[in-house]
Amino acid sequence: MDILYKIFIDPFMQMGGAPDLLVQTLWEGLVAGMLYALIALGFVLIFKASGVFNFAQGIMVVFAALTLVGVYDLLRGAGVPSGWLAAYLALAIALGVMGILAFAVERVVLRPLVNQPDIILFMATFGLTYFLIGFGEFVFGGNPKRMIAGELNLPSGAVEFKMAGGFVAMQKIDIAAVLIVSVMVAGLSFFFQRTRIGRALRAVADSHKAALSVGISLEQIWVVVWFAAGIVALTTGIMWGARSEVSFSLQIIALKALPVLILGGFTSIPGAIVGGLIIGIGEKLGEFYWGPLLGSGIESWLAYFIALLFLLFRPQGLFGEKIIERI
Amino acid sequence: MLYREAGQFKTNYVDDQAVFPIRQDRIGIAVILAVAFVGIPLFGSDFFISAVMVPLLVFSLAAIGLNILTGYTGLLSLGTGGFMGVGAFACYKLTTIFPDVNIIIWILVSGFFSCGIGILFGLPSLRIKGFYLAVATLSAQFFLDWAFVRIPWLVNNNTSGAIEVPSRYLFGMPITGPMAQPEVRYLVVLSIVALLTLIASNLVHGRIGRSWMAVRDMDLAAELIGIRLYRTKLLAFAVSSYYCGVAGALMVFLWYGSAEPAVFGIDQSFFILFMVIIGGLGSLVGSFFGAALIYGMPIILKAIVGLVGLQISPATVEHLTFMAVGGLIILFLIIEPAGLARLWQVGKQKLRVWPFPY
Amino acid sequence: MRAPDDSLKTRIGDVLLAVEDVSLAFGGVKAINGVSFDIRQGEIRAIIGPNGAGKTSMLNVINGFYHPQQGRITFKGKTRSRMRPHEAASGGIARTFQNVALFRGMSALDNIMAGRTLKMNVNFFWQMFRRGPAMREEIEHRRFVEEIIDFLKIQDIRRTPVGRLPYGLQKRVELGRALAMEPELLLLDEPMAGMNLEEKEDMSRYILDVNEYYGTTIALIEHDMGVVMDLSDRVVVLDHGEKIADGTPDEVKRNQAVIDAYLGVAH
Amino acid sequence: MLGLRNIKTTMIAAALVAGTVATSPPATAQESIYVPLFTYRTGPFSGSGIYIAEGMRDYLEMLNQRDGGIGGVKLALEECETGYDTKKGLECYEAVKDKKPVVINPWSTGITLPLIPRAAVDKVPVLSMAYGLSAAAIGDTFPWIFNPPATYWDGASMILNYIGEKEGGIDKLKGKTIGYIYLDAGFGKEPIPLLEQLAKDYGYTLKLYPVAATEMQNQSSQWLNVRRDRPDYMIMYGWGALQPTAVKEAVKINYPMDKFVSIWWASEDDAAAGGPQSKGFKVLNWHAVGDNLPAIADIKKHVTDKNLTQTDKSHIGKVLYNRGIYNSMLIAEGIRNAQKLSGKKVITGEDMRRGLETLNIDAARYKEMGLEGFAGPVKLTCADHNGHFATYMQEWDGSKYVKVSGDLKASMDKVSPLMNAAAKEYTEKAGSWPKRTEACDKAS
Repeated sequence: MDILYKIFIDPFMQMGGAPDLLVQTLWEGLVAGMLYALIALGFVLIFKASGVFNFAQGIMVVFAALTLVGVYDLLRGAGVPSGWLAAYLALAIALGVMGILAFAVERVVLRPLVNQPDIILFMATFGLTYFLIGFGEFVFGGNPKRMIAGELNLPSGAVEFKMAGGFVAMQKIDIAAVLIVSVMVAGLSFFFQRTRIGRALRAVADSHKAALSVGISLEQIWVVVWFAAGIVALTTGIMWGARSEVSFSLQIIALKALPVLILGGFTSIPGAIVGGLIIGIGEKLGEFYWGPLLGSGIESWLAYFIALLFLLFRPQGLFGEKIIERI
Repeated sequence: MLYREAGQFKTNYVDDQAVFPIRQDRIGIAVILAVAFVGIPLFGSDFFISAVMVPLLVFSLAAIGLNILTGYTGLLSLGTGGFMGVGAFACYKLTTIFPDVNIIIWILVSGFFSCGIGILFGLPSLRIKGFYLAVATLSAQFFLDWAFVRIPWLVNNNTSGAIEVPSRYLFGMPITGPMAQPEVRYLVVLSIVALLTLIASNLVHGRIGRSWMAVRDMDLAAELIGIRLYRTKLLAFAVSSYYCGVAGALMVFLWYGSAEPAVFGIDQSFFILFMVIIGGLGSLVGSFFGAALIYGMPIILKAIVGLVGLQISPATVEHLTFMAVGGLIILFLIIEPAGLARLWQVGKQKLRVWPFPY
Repeated sequence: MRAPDDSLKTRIGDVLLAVEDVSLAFGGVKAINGVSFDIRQGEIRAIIGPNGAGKTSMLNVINGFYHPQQGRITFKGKTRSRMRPHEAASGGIARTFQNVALFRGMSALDNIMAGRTLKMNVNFFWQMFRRGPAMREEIEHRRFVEEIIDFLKIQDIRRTPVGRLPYGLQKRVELGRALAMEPELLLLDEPMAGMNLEEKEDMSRYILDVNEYYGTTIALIEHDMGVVMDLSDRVVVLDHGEKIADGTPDEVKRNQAVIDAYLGVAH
Repeated sequence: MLGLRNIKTTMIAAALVAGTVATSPPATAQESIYVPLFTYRTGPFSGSGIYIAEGMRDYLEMLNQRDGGIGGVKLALEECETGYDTKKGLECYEAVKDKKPVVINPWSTGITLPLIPRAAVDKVPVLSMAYGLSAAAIGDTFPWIFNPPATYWDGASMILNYIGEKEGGIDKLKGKTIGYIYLDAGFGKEPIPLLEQLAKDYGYTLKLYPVAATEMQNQSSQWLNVRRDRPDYMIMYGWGALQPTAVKEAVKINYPMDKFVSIWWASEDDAAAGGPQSKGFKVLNWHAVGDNLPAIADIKKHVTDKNLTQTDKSHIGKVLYNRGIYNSMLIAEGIRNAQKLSGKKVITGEDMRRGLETLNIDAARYKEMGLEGFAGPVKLTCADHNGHFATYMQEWDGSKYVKVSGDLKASMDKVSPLMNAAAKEYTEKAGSWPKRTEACDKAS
C-alpha cells in the first residue's frame, strides 16, 4: 500500500504543495524539450529530403559549436579584439564551415552512395560521426570550451517571479532558446510550405524520380538540406553550449533526439516539436517526482521508455501516417 | 592456380551441403586453426596474445552475436554493450555464489541470462521495425547501464562498484585472475570462440539461418511461406544475446580482470556495430574481419608511428585514428556495401578463375 | 493447349476454398466489396479485372495477409472470418507475388529450401551441430528441392544470389519456392508480368504441369487475356472491388459488364 | 604452474638455435629508466586530462633537461593515450609492460582496478594518486599499490570536518541536511557508505543526487531536487563535464556557492563556468596553485620555452597542471629513493616499489627540489601507502583559487574501520589473494 501511495498519491501532493517547483519543473522540461526538438529538427530536415537517417546530427552539433568557439579563439590570437566583432566573425565562419561540410558530405558520402539501401546510408553517417570527432579534436583540441554566449549578445541572468511562497526562475538564455527555436520552426515550416525550393524539397521527399523529372537537381537539394541541418546544429550547439560547455560528451545527449523522432515521426517538423516537449517535460517530471522511488537518475533511460511504450500502441509515431504494407 | 575447385565433384548431398564445399577452403581453415591453437601460443609475445588476440576474439564473438541479429535477421540493435554486460554480471554472480563450479561452465551459462534479457527487449520487435526498433534497443542499453550502476547486489556490494574477477582454476592452472598466463587465457577464449563460431555456422547454414535471412530480406513473404515472424525474431534475439553475453563474460573474466559498469556503455555497442558493418552484414567470417580491422587498426597505426619514429603525440594519433576509422567506414560502404566479407569472396572468385578475368 | 473436356470433369473436384461476402477497406477506401466466389479442387481459376480492381487484395485476404472487415472464408471445410498467414501456409496455401518477393540476399537454392521450412522440424539442439537428424533432414529436403530445380530447369543458377538473376528467372525461382511448400492451393499473382513471349510460354507450361502432375489447385491473376483464356478452367472478374462476372472463359468473354469494364464504359 | 611458459622458452630457444628468426623484445641500448605516462588528451574527460598530462610530462622532462634525469640516468618518457577508456588503458599496459616500466600511473579508476591484482604478478608498482581503490592504502594487503596523499574517504571526512569547523563544531551538523552530487560510477559512489555512516554519527540528513555519465550536461532535474530539499551544504564528486555544468546549475538555482564544496578534481575552468556568481565555490586541494615556484620556473626555462612540449603556456600553474607536477614529483622522488636503496642507477619496478614505500619528503626536501611550500610532507610506510595527509580548502574568488583554511585532517577513527573492512572484503572475494612476501625496508 505504501508503494502505491508513493507512486499514485505522493507526487501529486508534492505538486500541489509546491506549485512553484511544479512550474519550474515544467519550464525546465519545456526548455530541454525545445532543445531536443532542435536536434530532432536537424534529423527531420535531412530525412525528409534525402531519406537519410543522419546519425551524425549529434556530432554536427558539437562540431559546429566547437568550430565557433575555436575560430573565435583563433581570431583573438590573430589580433581581432575579443568581443562581439570577433564573435560574429566567428559565427559567420562557422556557418561557412557548415556549408563546406554540407557540400563535402554530398560530394564524398552521398553522391557515391546514391541508390543504396537506407541502412547503408545510415551507416555511412556513423562513419561521418567518427570522422568529425577525430577531425574536430584534431583541429580545435579535445578540451571542453566555454561557449561565447555573452560575446554573441545572448542574454544572461534570470527572470524571477514570486509564486505561492516560492519563486520560479527562468534563465534569460533559456527564454532566448525557446524563442529562437520557435522562430526557426516557423521559418522552416514557411520555407517548406511556401517557397519554391521548399516545395522542391518536399517533392524530393515524396519521390526522387518525380523530382528529377521536373528538373530539380538532387545534388543541390542535398547540399541545401545538409546546410540547413548544419545551421540547426550550430544553433543547438550555441544554446546547449551556453547551458553547460562545448564538449564531445554533448553528443550522447543528442541521442535523446531519437525518442523525440519516434514520437513525432521522422518527417514532421511540428512532430519534432511536440515530440520534444513530451519527452522533455515527461522526463523532467518523471525524474523529479517519481525518480527518487528508484534511487534517481532514471532520466538516462526514461525518454527511451516513453518512446518505446508509445511505439507499442502507435508504431508509426504521433504524426506519421499509418503504413499500409503492400506486397 | 592453387585455388581451383576443378575436379572436385560432389557425389552426394552431404558433401554439397557442407559449410566449406571446396577442398582448399577446408585446408585453409585447418591451417588457420593450427596457427591459432599452436603457433600463436608458442611464438606470440605477451603483448600480441593479451592485447591483440584475446580482445580480437572477444570482439569477434560479440560481432557474431550482433551479426546474427542485425546481419542475418535484419534487426538493428544498439544494445550490444548492455547485453554483454548482463553476461559479465551474471557470470560474476554465479561464480561468487557457486565458486566450486568451473568458471568455463559459468561463462557458457551466463549467456543464458543475457539471452533472457535479450528476449525481453526483443518483445517489441514484432510491432516495431527498422530505426524504430533501434530506439527500443537503445532503451535496453541505457536501462541496463543504469541498472548495472544502481544495483549493488550485482557486484556483491563491492565498494569499487566494479566486478573484481576472482582467481579460478582449470586442472590446477589458473585461468582467471592475475596469475593466469596469457597463453592459457588465450587458449580458453579461443576454444570457446571456435566452438561458438562452429555452432553459429551450423545454425545459419540450416533451416534456422534460412528463416532468419528470409525475415531479413522480405518479412511478409517469409510469413506467407509459414515462417513465424515472432518466433524467428525472438530466436534471433535469444541467440544473438547469448553470444553477446558470453563475449561480455569472456571480456571481463579473461581479458579485463576487473570492470566498471561504464565498460558496457553505448560506446561499446557502437564499436561492435562498426565491426559488423565493416566486416559485412550477414557474414560470420566478416565478423572476424571487422573486429580485426576496427580493433586492430589503431594498434597498427600506433605501431607505424612508433616504427617510423614520427614525432606525433599520442593524442594526435588518437585523433587520426578516429578520422581513419570514420573515413574507412565510408570508404568501405562506397567500395563494397556488403563489407570485407564480400571483398574476400570476390577475391576468392578472382583467384578461382585466375589468370583469366572471368 | 487446354486438355479436352472429359478430363476436366474427372480432374476437378469439390470446393477447396470459398470466400463469401468479403469486404475490405483501408481507412475509408473500399478495396473489396461483398465478393463471393469459390475455388474447386484441381482447377485453374483465374481472377481478372482492370487495375485497382482488388485482385491482389483478394489474394492477400485468402492467405491471411489482409484481414477483411466482413465476410467468411471456408478453406478445406473450415469456415472462419479471416485467415492467419501462418494458418494459410500450414494449411497448404502457397503464393507468388506481383513484384517478385524473393529473399534477395539468399541463393536460389536457399530460397527454395526456405519454402520447405514448414516441413522441417528437427529441433534447435541438433541444428546447432548439423549432425544426425539435422543433417538427414537437410539432405532429405535437398533431394525434394533438387527435383523442383530440375523441373524448373534452373540447375545452373542454384548457387547464385537471386538478387542478381534476371527477372524471368526470379519469377521461376519464386514459383519453385512456392512449389517447395507442396501446396494444395497455389496463388499466382501475375506470374507472367514483364515477360517476353518465350518466357510466357515457358511459364504457362510450368503452370499446366504443376496443375497436372502435382494435382495442385491454382488461382492466378493475369493481365494477358490470351494466357488467361488458354490456361484457366473458370474465371472470376473483379472491378472496383466488386465481382462483375464469374464463369468459364467463354462465358466471361461474352459478358457485357466485363467488356464494359475493360473498355472503360462509365458506370 | 610450469607449463606453457617453460615450453615456450624452450621452443623459442630451439627456434633460435635452428637459425629461424623469432620474435624477441627490442633491446634497450641506452641506459635509461622507462616511465610510461598514461594520459588522456582526448575523449569526454580530456578537459581535465590535458592539464594533468601536461604537468606530469613537463616536470619529468624538466628533470631530464636540467639534471640529465635522476641520479644521472635519463628518464625515457612515453605517453600512452587512454582516452579514459579502460580498454585502451589495458592495451597501453600490455604495450608498456615488456619495456620494464618502473611505475604505472593509470589516471582512471576504471583502469586502476584491473591493474591492482596484476601489479604484484608483473612486479610493476601502480601509483594511483588520490584515486582508484581507497582500500589499497593498506600496504600490507596491497604492497604494489600506492595512492597518496589521501583517499576519497579521507576527502569526504575532511569536507565534513571543514563544514563542522565553519559551523562552529562538528556537533553543529546535527539536524543539518547535506546534499551529495556525484558521478554515478564507482568513483562517485565510493564515499556513500562513509557519508551514510557519518550521517548516523553526526546526526545530519544525507541527500543523494546521482548524475549518470551520459547525463553530465543535463543536470536540471538534480538541481531542481536540490531546490526542493534545500540542503545546507552541497558536496560534489565529479569529473569532466559534470563539474562546470553543476556549477552553472547551482548558480541558476541561486544556491549559496560558499556552501558548495567539491573534492579535489574541480579546476579553474569548472569554477569559472558559473560566471561571477560562482565566487565562493570551494574545492579541496593539497598543493599550491600558481607558477610562483623555482621548479616551475625551471619548467618554463628548460621545457616550455624551448618548445619541448605541446603545453599551452596559459595552463602552467593551474590546479590540475600542478596536480600533474605533484604526481611526477612523487615518481621522481620514488626513483631517487629506489636508486639510493638499491644502489643501482637503472632501477627496476621492484626497486621502485621499495622506493615508494619508503618515500619521505619533508619541507627541506621540497626546498631542495625548488618546490618550497608546494605541498605538505609525504611519508609512506609499509603499512600505509597513502598517508591520509592533510589537505586544505581553497575558494574561487572569481579569477583564481585562494586558500581559505588551515590543514584539514580526516577523522581516521571513522575512515579506518571502513577501509580495513573494504580491504578484507576485497581479498576474500578475490579467491586466493597472496600474502605479502615483500620485505619491509627502513626509511632512507
